[in-house]
Amino acid sequence: METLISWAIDVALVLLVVSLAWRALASTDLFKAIVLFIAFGLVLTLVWVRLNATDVALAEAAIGAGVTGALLLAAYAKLRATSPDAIVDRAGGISGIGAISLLILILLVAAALGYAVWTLPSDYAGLGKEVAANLDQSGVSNPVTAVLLNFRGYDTLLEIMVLLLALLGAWSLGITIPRPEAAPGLVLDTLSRLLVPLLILVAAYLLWVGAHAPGGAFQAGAVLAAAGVLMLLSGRELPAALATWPLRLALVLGPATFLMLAVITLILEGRVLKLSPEWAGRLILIIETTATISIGVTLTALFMGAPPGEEDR
Amino acid sequence: MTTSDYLSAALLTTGGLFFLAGTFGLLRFPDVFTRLHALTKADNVGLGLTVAGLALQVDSWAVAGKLLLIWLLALLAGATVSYLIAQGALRLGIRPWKR
Amino acid sequence: MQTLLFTLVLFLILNLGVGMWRVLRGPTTADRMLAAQLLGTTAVAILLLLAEATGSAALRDVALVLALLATVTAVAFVRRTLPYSENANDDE
Amino acid sequence: MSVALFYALAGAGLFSIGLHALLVHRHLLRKILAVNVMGSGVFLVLAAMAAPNAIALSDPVPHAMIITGIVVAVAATALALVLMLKLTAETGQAVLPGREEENS
Repeated sequence: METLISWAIDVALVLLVVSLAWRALASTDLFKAIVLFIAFGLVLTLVWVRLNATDVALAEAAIGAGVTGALLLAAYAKLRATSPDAIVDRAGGISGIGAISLLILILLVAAALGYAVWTLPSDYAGLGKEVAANLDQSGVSNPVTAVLLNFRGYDTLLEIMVLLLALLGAWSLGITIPRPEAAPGLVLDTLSRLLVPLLILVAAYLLWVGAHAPGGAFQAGAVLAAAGVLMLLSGRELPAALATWPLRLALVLGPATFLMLAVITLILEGRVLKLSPEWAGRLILIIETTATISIGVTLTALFMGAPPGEEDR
Repeated sequence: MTTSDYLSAALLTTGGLFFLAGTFGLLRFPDVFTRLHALTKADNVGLGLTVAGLALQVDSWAVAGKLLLIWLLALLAGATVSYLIAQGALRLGIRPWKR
Repeated sequence: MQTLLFTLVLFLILNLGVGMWRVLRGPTTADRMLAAQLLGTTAVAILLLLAEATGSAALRDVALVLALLATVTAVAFVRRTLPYSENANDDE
Repeated sequence: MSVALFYALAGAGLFSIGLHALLVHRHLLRKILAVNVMGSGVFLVLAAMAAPNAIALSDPVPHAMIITGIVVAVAATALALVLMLKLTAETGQAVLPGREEENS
């Protein structure tokens, strides 16, 4: 009975996730596509839980179902403001013979992928044992955090750089669409006054708990970004005094600290980001704290689009 | 099973029924305002009963507190978001359904 | 008790599937978004039930984050895509 | 068939759905969603491979890779959305130029 229900849950989840993706990509209404995509992220969070990837579920809940959704909705609104014509998705990129041969080609690709996945060795051990054996050297007891910040720290360093680069790219394009907004009103104002401190608190909690349980800098950074986005949405713009160098400082704080540590470890230990076991715990906490701040500010800035103070240019 | 287990099971099942009722209302009600009404039943009562049922099972006060926090958060968010959506719908020019 | 919890999880996942229908049907953007709100709350309930059923306390954190972020997404919808003043005659 | 294999096959399916939408649709917002779905499909295969059977120790390396991937995906999505808005501001349409002759 238990296994039957368990299987039914998995089958229902997969059917739901695939049909949500399919409907999101096939519907003619773009707004519907975005809402379905948000629902897709929501269900995907449950899929990660079923696969025992709780860290991933946390990241998906914060980023996939949260920040990405807000970004897409804001972009949709800007698209409509720029050109009402542009939100209509006219069908017919490809039609007739082309569409059919493309469909056949995609089905062949799907069959090949399915076969490749099917024939993957099932007795593959992975790196779980190696990580577990070296976990006490890493300074943290959550294996995913150990991989992200210690064993493969260079991946994470580059990832934070990618985030910063994306923001620089977005800023250099200078998209500015003025949008008059109503005053937030008492209800929204009260909500943001209650939720913003709670979001910051939860971000700090996730950052702290990441050392020994699911959590960490990315999840915390995304929750922090949600606080920033909520403040922007309830009409609280960044004060002009903070929009100049303090904002830039917050953006590079994480990458700069991480990079500095990479250089120091290269000189002292002879290898990039080789953390000595007695210092690793503290160093990871420092990197994660600065990274959380930078990730939160970067994602909020990406939501804003243009650098603050230049909207009216 | 003890008495609290039976109580918990009853609460959880009732909570599930409220989710069903909410979903059913979402499908059957005629306009966005009445559907908001259905939504908040699932949001507030369905999740509330689920949280109550689970709180009887957990052994630590901290976990029960976290469950309560999540429910309070859902209450706050549900009330606010429903208000904002209803207000926005009125501005969109949607008139409330009349029999 | 385990069986009841997993059955409820399955039941709520099927509920998600039915709720998806309202997202598909609309007809207005507000309808789609409020259906997404219900999906969010249902997912929170599923996570809490799974946390109890599998004894994985971290799932309650996932539920908390999901509840918080779903609210922010809903506010983004209201503030960005709905008309901003009484006399605005925006389409949709 | 194990649960992990089932999810891995679903991941391959998601990738194919995304690839199809990426090639068929012209609207850039749809293409951005399609790339995100493709990415999720890849993540699903990775996550399924992290725990190929119930007995094996869950492998944290793929999980860390997926988290990295999710963050890179949101950064790329944000940049792509701004690029789309810029193109729309310039041309009035959110589709890539240069295909008008074929589709008139």
